[in-house]
Amino acid sequence: MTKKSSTASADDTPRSQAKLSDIPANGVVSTTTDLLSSQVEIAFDVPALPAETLAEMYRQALLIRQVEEFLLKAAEEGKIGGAMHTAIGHEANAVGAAAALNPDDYLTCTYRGHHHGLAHGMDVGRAIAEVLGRADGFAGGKGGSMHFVAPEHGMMGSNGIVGAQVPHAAGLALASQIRDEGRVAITFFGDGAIFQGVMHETFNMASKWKLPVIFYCENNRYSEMTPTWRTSSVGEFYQFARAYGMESVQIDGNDAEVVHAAVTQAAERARAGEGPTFIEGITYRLAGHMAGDLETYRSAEEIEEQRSHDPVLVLRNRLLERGSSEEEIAKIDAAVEKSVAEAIAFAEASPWPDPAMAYTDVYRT
Amino acid sequence: MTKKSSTASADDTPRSQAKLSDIPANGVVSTTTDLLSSQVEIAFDVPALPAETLAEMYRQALLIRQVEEFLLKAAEEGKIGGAMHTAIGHEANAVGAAAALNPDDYLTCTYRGHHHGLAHGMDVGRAIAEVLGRADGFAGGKGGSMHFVAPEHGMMGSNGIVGAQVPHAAGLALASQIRDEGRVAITFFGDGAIFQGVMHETFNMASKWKLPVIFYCENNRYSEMTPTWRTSSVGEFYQFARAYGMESVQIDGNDAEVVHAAVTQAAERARAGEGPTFIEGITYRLAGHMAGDLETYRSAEEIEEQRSHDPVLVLRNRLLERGSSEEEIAKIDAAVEKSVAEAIAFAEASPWPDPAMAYTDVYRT
Amino acid sequence: MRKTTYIQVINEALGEEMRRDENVFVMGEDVGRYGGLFRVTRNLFDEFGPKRVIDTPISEQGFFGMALGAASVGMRPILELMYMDFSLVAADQIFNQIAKYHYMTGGLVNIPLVIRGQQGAGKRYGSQHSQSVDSLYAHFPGIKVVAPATPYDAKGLLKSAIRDDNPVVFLEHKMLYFTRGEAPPADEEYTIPIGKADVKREGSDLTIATFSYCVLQALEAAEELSEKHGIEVEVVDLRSVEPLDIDTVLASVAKTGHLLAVHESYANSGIGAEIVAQAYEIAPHLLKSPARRLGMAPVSIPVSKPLEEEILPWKGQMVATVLEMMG
Amino acid sequence: MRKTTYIQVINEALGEEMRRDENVFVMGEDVGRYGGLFRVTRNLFDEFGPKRVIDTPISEQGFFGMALGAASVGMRPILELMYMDFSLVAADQIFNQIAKYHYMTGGLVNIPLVIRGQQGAGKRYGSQHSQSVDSLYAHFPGIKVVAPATPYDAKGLLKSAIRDDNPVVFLEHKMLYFTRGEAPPADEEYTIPIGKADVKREGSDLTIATFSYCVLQALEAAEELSEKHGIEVEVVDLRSVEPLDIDTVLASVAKTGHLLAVHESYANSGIGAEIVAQAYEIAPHLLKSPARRLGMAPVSIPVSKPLEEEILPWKGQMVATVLEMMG
Ligand SMILES: Cc1ncc(C[n+]2csc(CCOP(=O)(O)OP(=O)(O)O)c2C)c(N)n1
Ligand SMILES: Cc1ncc(C[n+]2csc(CCOP(=O)(O)OP(=O)(O)O)c2C)c(N)n1
Ligand SMILES: [Mg+2]
Ligand SMILES: [Mg+2]
Repeated sequence: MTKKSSTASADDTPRSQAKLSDIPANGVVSTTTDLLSSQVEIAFDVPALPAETLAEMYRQALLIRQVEEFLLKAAEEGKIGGAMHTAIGHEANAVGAAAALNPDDYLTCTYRGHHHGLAHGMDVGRAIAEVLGRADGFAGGKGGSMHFVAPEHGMMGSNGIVGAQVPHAAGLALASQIRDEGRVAITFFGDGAIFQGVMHETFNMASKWKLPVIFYCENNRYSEMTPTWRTSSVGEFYQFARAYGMESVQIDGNDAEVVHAAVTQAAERARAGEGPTFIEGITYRLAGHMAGDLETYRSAEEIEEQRSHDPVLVLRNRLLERGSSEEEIAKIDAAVEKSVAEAIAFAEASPWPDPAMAYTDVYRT
Repeated sequence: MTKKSSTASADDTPRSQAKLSDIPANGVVSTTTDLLSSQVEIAFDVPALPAETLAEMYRQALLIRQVEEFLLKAAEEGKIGGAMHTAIGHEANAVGAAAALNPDDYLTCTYRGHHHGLAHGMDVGRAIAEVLGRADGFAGGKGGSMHFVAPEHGMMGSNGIVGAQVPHAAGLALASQIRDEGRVAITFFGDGAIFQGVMHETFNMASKWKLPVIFYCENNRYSEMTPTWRTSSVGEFYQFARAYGMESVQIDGNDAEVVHAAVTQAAERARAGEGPTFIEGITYRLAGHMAGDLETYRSAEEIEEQRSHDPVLVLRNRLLERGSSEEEIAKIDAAVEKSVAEAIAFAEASPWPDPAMAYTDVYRT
Repeated sequence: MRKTTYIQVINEALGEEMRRDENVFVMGEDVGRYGGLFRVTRNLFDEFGPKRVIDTPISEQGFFGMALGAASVGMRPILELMYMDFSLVAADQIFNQIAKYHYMTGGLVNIPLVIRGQQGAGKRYGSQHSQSVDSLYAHFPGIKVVAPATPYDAKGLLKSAIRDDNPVVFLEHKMLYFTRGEAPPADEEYTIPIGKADVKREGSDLTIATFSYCVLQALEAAEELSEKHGIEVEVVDLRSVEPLDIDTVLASVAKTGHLLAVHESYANSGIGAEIVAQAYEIAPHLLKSPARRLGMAPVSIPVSKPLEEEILPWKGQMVATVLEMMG
Repeated sequence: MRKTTYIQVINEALGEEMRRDENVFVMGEDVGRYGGLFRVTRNLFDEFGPKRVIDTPISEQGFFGMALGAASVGMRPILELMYMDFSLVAADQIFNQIAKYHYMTGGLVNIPLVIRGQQGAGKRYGSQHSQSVDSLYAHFPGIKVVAPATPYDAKGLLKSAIRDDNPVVFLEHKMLYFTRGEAPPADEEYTIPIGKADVKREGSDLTIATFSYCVLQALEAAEELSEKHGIEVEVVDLRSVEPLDIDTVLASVAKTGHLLAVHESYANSGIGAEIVAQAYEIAPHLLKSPARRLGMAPVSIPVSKPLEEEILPWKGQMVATVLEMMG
């Protein structure tokens, strides 16, 4: 009997995941020659979206970017406590998905969820006020950055516990199925969440019961300060998801038009009773994991390379390619700037909550 | 957009798992034409074991059977409280694995674990005494039927929480890897355990770190009173396990010689630094889930059909085929009967523990 | 009134509430076709079908999280745990999610769901199938904790729990399932408000505040104390421990001057200590002797009969403690 | 002696113990190459390599269970949780497994491991990143609970925790990480026994029994009470709450006659209530006023600064409660 020693976490070879640069930038979805698997089938077509839709997605993406940049700065100046995670670089995943879904569809997501809340129509001023802990925050300052929520937009909550929001979405889908409402639930999670036990449990039940849910992995290749491949036995997550008998694709998550197409088709399958779809959107965070992150774990070159795939730029260029003029875009830019400035002013003018409010909302009475 | 309703757990078609009768009874390992997947490759050869090994496995299987039958009766007569799960029908999984491993290898298993404890060399009298709650029980009556343990035999514990023992085995394997000892850990769990979150977490880490661990699923097709296929999105579990990049096979778990071959090869891989193996042993419990189970959820015919694959009979017939005489076997039978009778007498003569012992063993001092 | 069992009225309450409100549905392991390990959900599958009586895999985190999601849009899931010890497997969903959701969202979302199942020792199930989790649930704000002792209370309180707009854990007890008691006929509608204690025995000398199966044990202890020692114990059945009806407890203590709180969850940092602390916070002057509490000894609950009996805070321990307090 | 930080001595203690005993190893998220979210494990990966400083995936149940397995054969894992709130994700492994293993096996197996990480509020992390879990861990028998307040105590107690043959949870506090205090030079060996309280300030009028960051708040409260009200508070730093050094607390109460127990975990069924209950069980005659406890209000901890400040059982609440008790 031979014995050979090997070492926990000694494996130093990145054995996966697709680089964004491997994904054809436009029109073609999925996927990549990676280190393990070979070329994967093209899963679906990406129809060109109407100019208004593209323009609206651009507007949202830019607005999200500017809100996040304000919040990041505010946090670094000490105006925001706790953990403040921005979605800078992740915008396309949010705006593409939001545009593809119905207003009464459901959504849950992670602590990195400002972009989803805003893309789903949350009031910008009240969102910023919440992060600042002010009385006009949507949750009166109780939830803060990690707990965005807006039931009136189907946005049922972001979450501070990795993976916890995923069964919530499956439960929203179950409610829709029991009530026969045709509503779809989408949930966003990171690549680091894949190996939380609750994901496995949820994937199984959702697939078995054909729940109308979309599992959307925003794969930015990092779990806080550790590259995910270092702790993953799986090459490509979208392939792993197929083990549950789910439909699954890998897409360019920085291209809102591609995201839109993928989510549209997943939602159609869900509404048709065909069950869940797993979407792996390859993306990148262009800022730190959270405010204060010194980013010692990745190189300046790596970040620089990814800037060429900046999802806001991708949308801007798409608009230009499709015939929008610089002036039209400048108008949008100006409008966004104005509305963000107004929202910030509203939030900063909002009073602190009355301390007595700390004791309310434990129970609904 | 179309909408079609489907229903949680309305799917009433068994979409999986291999029937024992589909598995060639002997010599050939793996696998089955099932309803979903087609014929699977034959994973390895099953060498014929020496007569003494076969005889010893038969002796152990028979002993386990007789102990379990005694305990079942005792429980049904009210002499044992709590939950008492017997392994009647599962014996080959235990004796085949135990014979294939080294004395210093590690083991963890479920509340259905008497067979593993006994196959790994636990004292029969003290095991029975423990189930009866007597002072001479290996744990002085504190653990009982669901908590078999014998560190001196590498048997590190059975467990009352579905799935909980699985990471324990991976941790034992990690200890072996860190210490570079070449010890292997095996863990047994049921088909119902597959969708506990902790399984997913453990499979990933074990595969990623190439831990010397064997994941052995005793697939008896039921999770308490519910057929597992009703709650599983996965056709064949051994195929699912491959999604983690693990080696994985499906075998006839009622044939101890086949079990022996599979575990031997898995242990060799583990010791060679090649990481975990998943083994799915198709088996059947010939008694209820636990003492008192009225078994309303399965038919008498189903049970009857399975009796022809009784693992004790399989071993007995194997001995005869390989040239043992009826007399030789009768000698074993008599010896087993005698030792079981002695063990029962020992256990029943054992006193009740001193109530003051309830307060010890909270901490090691 | 009729005599019926604890298990029977729970089954009835589930059926009646499912008929009344189509948002109510049941999830759990073996709850559907089989009707539940303890047969509490029997017949529901036949009546309501697979959409409303859902057999889950062994995936407690997952289906608890799903229940939160469904409840957040007005469904009313009822989750069965076979043994309440398994709460720990789903603890993140229970205590970090379900309990906090209303608060974290500033009241925008509420989670009307019920977690139910049996707990408790006394049947030799050992360390992982005998724990009482009332103190655990009561420690975290945001979940109501109900633990009735009689069939009458069980039915009325389960209906209130299902209709409550907040998460409620409804704690049954192994030893109670086959106990019998009076209850109105099957379809006669009644509810009992959550948060109101009930004096199950009047007495002038000492107050035992307790709940769940310990109420039955306290009543036996009270009989023995009365017969053998002439001590008249008042037994206050709390029925719920969150909210805790401390007013009824203290009203009793105003009469008796002595307080003993009893529960089967671990004594350490448990409900009993909480009741003692509240008594001294609110009405220390009422106490003629130091308030005491009895709970499970700080050991992980053994299987063997004499060992388990040794640690149960039941009649024997209650009698001994009362004699100490009054002696 | 030198002045150093809380975070620094924890890092030193880990390194020293890993050098001393090759069975000691560290597991957790980001603990390896990065050196830990709060940099507590920095440099360990470089010195001890990937076999002994293991970066795990986000799989708390799994790696906690693995630690149990490794510890059961004599390894000494040290598990980092980024935030102690995540204990709930691994609660089955912690409370049904790690805490019970020694007992369930009748003493045949012991589990020498340490769970460590930071907890507590005060930095606006909100409901899921601010809880204190000391009372939760103390409720279940089988795990020792250590929560030092100073660098000196932290180093000595962490070494004892690592050498203990039982599971120990070692609770740091967000607000303590960058506090400074005296400690012997880096390599000067010392340990502090688990289960011994330490009087951090002498006083004649009232005893505050507390631990972790609340000790620092209690010392400030004591200064204010002394200066403004002439009340001399004795601050007993429990340092561990399981085992609980009730003797030292009561020795102090014998002198002062008044007892206030303070902690940052939820007040309900918490450690404070336990201390009050034990005081009345053991030495009721010592108490000249009703013993009291302060803990986190029963709400799920809000983010907004004025809301969080409102509920913290810190200096302001301590001063007000002491004045009530003494007035
Ligand atoms: C259960 C749990 N464990 C650990 C954490 C701490 N934590 C917060 S974010 C994070 C990394 C998550 O990475 P990923 O899922 O890829 O999402 P990303 O932050 O990259 O968007 C970790 C470990 C947590 N919040 N919850
Ligand atoms: C976490 C948890 N959930 C539920 C149970 C109750 N339970 C005990 S055995 C069992 C079925 C397990 O089925 P399987 O894994 O197939 O093992 P088998 O009993 O068939 O050997 C269940 C649901 C438990 N013990 N632990
Ligand atoms: Mg990530
Ligand atoms: Mg089974």
